Amino acid sequence: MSEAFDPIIQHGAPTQEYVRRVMYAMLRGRIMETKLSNLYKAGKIVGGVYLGKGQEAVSASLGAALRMGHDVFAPLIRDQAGRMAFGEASLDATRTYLGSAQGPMRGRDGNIHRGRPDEGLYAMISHLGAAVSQVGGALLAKRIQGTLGDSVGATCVGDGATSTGAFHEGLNFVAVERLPMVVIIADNQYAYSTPNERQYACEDLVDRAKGYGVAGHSVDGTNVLECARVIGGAVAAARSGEGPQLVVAKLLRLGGHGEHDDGSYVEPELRQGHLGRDCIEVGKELLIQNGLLTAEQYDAWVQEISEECQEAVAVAQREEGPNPYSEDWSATSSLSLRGLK
Amino acid sequence: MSEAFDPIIQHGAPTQEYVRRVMYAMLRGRIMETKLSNLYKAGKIVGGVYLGKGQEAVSASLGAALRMGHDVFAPLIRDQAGRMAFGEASLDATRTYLGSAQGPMRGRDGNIHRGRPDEGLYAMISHLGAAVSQVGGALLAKRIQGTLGDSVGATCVGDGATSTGAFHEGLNFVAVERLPMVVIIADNQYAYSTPNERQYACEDLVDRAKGYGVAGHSVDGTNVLECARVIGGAVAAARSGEGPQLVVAKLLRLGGHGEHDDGSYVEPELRQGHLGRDCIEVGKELLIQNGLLTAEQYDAWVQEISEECQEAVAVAQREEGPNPYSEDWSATSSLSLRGLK
Amino acid sequence: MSQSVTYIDAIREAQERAMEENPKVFLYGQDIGKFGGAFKATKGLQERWPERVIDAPISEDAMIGMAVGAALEGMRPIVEMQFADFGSVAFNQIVNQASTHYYRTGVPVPLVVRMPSGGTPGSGPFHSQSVESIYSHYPGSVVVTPATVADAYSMLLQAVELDDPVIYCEHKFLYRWLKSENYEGDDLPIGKARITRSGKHATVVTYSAMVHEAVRAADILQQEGGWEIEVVDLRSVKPLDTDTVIASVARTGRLLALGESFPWGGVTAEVVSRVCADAFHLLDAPPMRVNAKNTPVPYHPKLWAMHRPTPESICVALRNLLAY
Amino acid sequence: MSQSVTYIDAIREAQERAMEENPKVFLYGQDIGKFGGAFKATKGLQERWPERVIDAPISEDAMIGMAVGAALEGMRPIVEMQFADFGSVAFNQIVNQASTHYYRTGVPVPLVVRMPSGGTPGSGPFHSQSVESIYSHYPGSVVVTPATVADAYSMLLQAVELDDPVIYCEHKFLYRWLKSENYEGDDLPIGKARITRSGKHATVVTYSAMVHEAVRAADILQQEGGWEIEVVDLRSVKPLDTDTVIASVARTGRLLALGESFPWGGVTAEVVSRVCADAFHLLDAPPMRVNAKNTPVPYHPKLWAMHRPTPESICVALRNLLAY
Ligand SMILES: Cc1ncc(C[n+]2csc(CCOP(=O)(O)OP(=O)(O)O)c2C)c(N)n1
Ligand SMILES: Cc1ncc(C[n+]2csc(CCOP(=O)(O)OP(=O)(O)O)c2C)c(N)n1
Ligand SMILES: [Mg+2]
Ligand SMILES: [Mg+2]
Repeated sequence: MSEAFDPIIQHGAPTQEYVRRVMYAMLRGRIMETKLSNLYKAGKIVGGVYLGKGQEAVSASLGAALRMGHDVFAPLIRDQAGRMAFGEASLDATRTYLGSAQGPMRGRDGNIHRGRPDEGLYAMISHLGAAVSQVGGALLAKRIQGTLGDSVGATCVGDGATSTGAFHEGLNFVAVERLPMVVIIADNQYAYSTPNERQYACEDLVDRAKGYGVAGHSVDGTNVLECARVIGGAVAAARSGEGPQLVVAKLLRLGGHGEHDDGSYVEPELRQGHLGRDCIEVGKELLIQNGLLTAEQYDAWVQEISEECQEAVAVAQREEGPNPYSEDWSATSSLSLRGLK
Repeated sequence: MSEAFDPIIQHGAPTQEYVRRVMYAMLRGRIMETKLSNLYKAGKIVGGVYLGKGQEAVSASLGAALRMGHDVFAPLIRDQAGRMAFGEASLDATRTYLGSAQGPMRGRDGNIHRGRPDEGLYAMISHLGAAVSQVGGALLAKRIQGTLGDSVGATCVGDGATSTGAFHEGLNFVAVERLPMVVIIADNQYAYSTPNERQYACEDLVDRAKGYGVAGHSVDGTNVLECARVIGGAVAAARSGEGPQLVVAKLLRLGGHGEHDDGSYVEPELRQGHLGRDCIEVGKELLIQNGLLTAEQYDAWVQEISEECQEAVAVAQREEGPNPYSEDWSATSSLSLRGLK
Repeated sequence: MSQSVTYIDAIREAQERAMEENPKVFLYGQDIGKFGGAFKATKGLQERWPERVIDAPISEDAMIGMAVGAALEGMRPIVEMQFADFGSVAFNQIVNQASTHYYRTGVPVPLVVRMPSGGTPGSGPFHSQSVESIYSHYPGSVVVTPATVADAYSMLLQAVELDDPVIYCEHKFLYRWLKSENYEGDDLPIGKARITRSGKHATVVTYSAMVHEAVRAADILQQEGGWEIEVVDLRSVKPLDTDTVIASVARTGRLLALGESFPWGGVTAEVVSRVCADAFHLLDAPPMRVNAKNTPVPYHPKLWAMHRPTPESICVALRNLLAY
Repeated sequence: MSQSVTYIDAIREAQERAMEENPKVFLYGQDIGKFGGAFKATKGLQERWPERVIDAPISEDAMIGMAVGAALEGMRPIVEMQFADFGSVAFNQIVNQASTHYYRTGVPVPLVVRMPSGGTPGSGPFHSQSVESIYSHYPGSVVVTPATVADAYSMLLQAVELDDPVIYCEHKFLYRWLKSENYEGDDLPIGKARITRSGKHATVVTYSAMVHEAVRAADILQQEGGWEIEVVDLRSVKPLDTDTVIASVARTGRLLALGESFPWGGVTAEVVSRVCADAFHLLDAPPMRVNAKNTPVPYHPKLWAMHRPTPESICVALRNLLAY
């Protein structure tokens, strides 16, 4: 590991500092998404809103184990928390959702389809699974250039995305090249409305790891300490040269597929069971119990983050959308070709 | 099993009759392909020639366990023996290779890209892995129609084809639907020139079975008795309702990728080792040893099959190619649309 | 009578009727079962036919491969892509497996792929695409693009009856916006275009949602200067009813080909080329095209509205055409 | 001097030179390493640069995804599809991932996809396709189609320098058949068409292998009746050099757009439509198109020769055009 990194795992356990960063990012993700949901309900957002509610522990454990500008991260649908942990500005979210011309996507793409690719935060396309090979390619490029060092690549997918050919081809490629990549499967029991038994037939998706020749890990996605240990551990393992890591987190999406969907198809037993626990509540309790956080600190965090998110919404709301008349309608960057069609 | 089927496996062992059929089909495949190779070398075949030399035990064990018109079989590149065992006429091969207008493809497609789809012998497209879902769809259709009975679907792929998204999506779909399908991976150590270590990173492709939730079997592809036991057993298992079966056969392609290729990149140790054994020679010996065949019978088979293949070549060579002037250049069958473009 | 049924209702009802009338029809797609599909095009159908309305894994390639095999076994699958854009993952199975099958083997594969197509505000680059041109380019499929409630209904029923793969491009913008009294129409067969609005000064040849934008543009020009613009709805872009198009151009002498897809190639280029090849002498002015811009479909409603053709941009083109 | 280098040599040499001159260039594809590629376009290159010539699994989708990521990290990948036809598996990554990236994010992804394209006798439906039109339809990529040894060389070098995805369609029929003294040419930039043969009676606009068939047809008509046929080689079909095409039509008054791909849409329709839109008044006869037939490319050499345009079928079209 390069000097600049404080270790996130020591003696097999996540460091206090890392766990606190994870918890803080979880809260940031949740509070930001609650605001986005409210904006959606108030009719202020055009298009879909897709939340990571219930998946923050997984997402933030990954994001907080990575560093923007050094690692490569391709978030997917439910990674608001992970994005923030990685280093994405809150304004990137609000500007993209609200269609501000100042945002990284300048109104050209919206909601979760955003990124800062030149800082290692890749902009997702909708097609599930497509980012696995892309992150792998970034790592291969770094290796060829001799700049790989201890950089890591990472992406998250859902249970449903594992059925795509792109996921398979990507993971196999990463395995063949033994790249330092972490692939998280957030197995939230449903793909949109489709339950796992219609999506895959193995007992546990972690059973796929062996077939790709990559390390496999399972984790309870509702328990932040476990997420930090296992996901942080997987990142540390990839960083220290142990090759690709597949982590399967079990959890539940605590809402609909998007804010247009009430998720009424989710089995009540699942909602009420272990996987239906809210990782933020569980996390707060665990951190307080373990002396990593006090109730006062937590409240202060909530306060501080609420203000941050409020401000990010307010700024984006004041900004103009793109001006179609001055828009540069160029799909290619090659200057000499711009005049040509 | 329906009445019409003689069992091919009894008390866990392949029946004598089945093994003899397998061996006979292996010989038919080899002798036919030797003729095709000679025709190629004599410049009588336009386009590529792709042989299954060394893979006959695997291919024929599958084909002989299936029945044309009842089961669905999608052969791939190296399945001349399996095709013949399944029931494809020798003339279909020679006519397609030689471009006869009488062949099932009428000169529109060539070499291994042939089939009798309405009799359950699917015509391969080149794109590897594409047939897995297709055979699955046939079985699903039979199930919906209530005509599935004890029909089985099967296809073969190579080690290389396992890297395709199509293979993954297809096998996962078949697993989710728990269809009676057998997928054989003929792991011949190379995909064209690419050795396995550049193709996949798991120890053994059979490790993938668990990740799909299907039964997995391994077999020595050079040993016909083992192939008949394991592959015949997998077909019998699928037939009797045990769901999808993945069989990984280890072997070597005893030639180039096609007849244009000398395969000089194949490691000499592999050629000289166990996998380099010729399954036909091994099979002959094993069958004689086990009292399933006499040397005289074998010679008689060779004689009989040589005549059959010779005749199939002769017939096809006498036939005309397609007449481009009377060709029906219609890509759609809907009569009412034919006049329209 | 009230405008009580919508375009998406028509798609749902057509599927229900096809399933009632033909036991070979079954539906396959992501979330189409109990959930009734992302757009509710299959709502309630699994309840009626639990075995014939099947939820698929997120495997577009396998979904089409499945349909090819099922078609070979005598079934008539209707596959729903959740969005037409995700058909790109099934591209190989569609153009190389399904579309080549009849020519190669003589055995047709009757299957229908429902493609929720076209732009809506805020949908962005990956939920807005018009895919008719790429599938039309390859031989072997029929590509239909219904613009009305009645066509959405009757053409889906006809598509199921055709022995060839049919790419059924349904426009998402029309789903709930387009209403009608019922599903009845003129029952034109696939392959026949329709004169949606007759006129004598210029012909707009278009399809799908753009038919309605063309009619709006025609209304504007009518009011503006008494121009009578004829609007031809292609209905199917492959086959493409050149005869009806040329008959219209014979009346008007002026052609504007209009489409919502990207500007390079595609339906509008095919229309212009066919008219020029066969009816050059009928043209009193250069045939024109209006397409979307040559960028991905943007997310922001303001950009989106500028990216696609609108009544205003169609009017600009028509005024130029009329002034020639 | 002897005709000592071929079109495939040019592709190999251009890759070698690109790698020599730019350490960011690397090659990725199936069997391209020690084996040197199915067509030997990368022969010996892995020996020189073991780390920069990498064998890929049979995963076309991942191959392009890989290239996008590598390009984002500053590299200039050249991906070899074993055959252009297998690019269909990578369709999504090409049109949705690579081609949209610059517009969406402002960050370009410089990558080159080498597509061994076009028909050869006996290759059949899955090893013969011409794919330029489907990639041109989508915004965001540059699509080039070199027809000469010198262009194969210089355009591959230029493609590597471009900041956008380039679909480099190399014609398999030309690989060993087309020879030259060396790789030197006029170094026209991508986006500029070339007058391959000048004439005054009619213009044939074409690209790739069909340039040579057009020249043959022109020779025949020259001998037959002293006709002087101008042949324009587009070189890149996106962007497409409308100016040069129109300048030629201005000289000849007659246009035949010629392509080897399927007849619906595509390059020929785009050419005709552009000329009609911008230079209608220059046309003395209806602009015509000659394409392949609307079926998959057949295997049998006799069918194949009838499926694609030939000097004979081009002459038939030209005679009609000249007689108009
Ligand atoms: C290739 C592809 N097909 C279909 C879709 C439409 N789609 C978007 S999200 C989604 C469900 C994803 O489920 P999962 O991967 O489990 O992630 P989750 O939403 O549960 O987090 C689907 C089907 C898509 N984005 N990409
Ligand atoms: C999707 C796709 N990509 C590339 C090819 C070109 N190709 C044909 S055979 C082959 C090698 C196949 O290897 P494997 O699957 O191991 O089968 P084997 O030839 O060893 O029997 C390749 C790369 C193809 N047919 N399909
Ligand atoms: Mg899920
Ligand atoms: Mg192999």
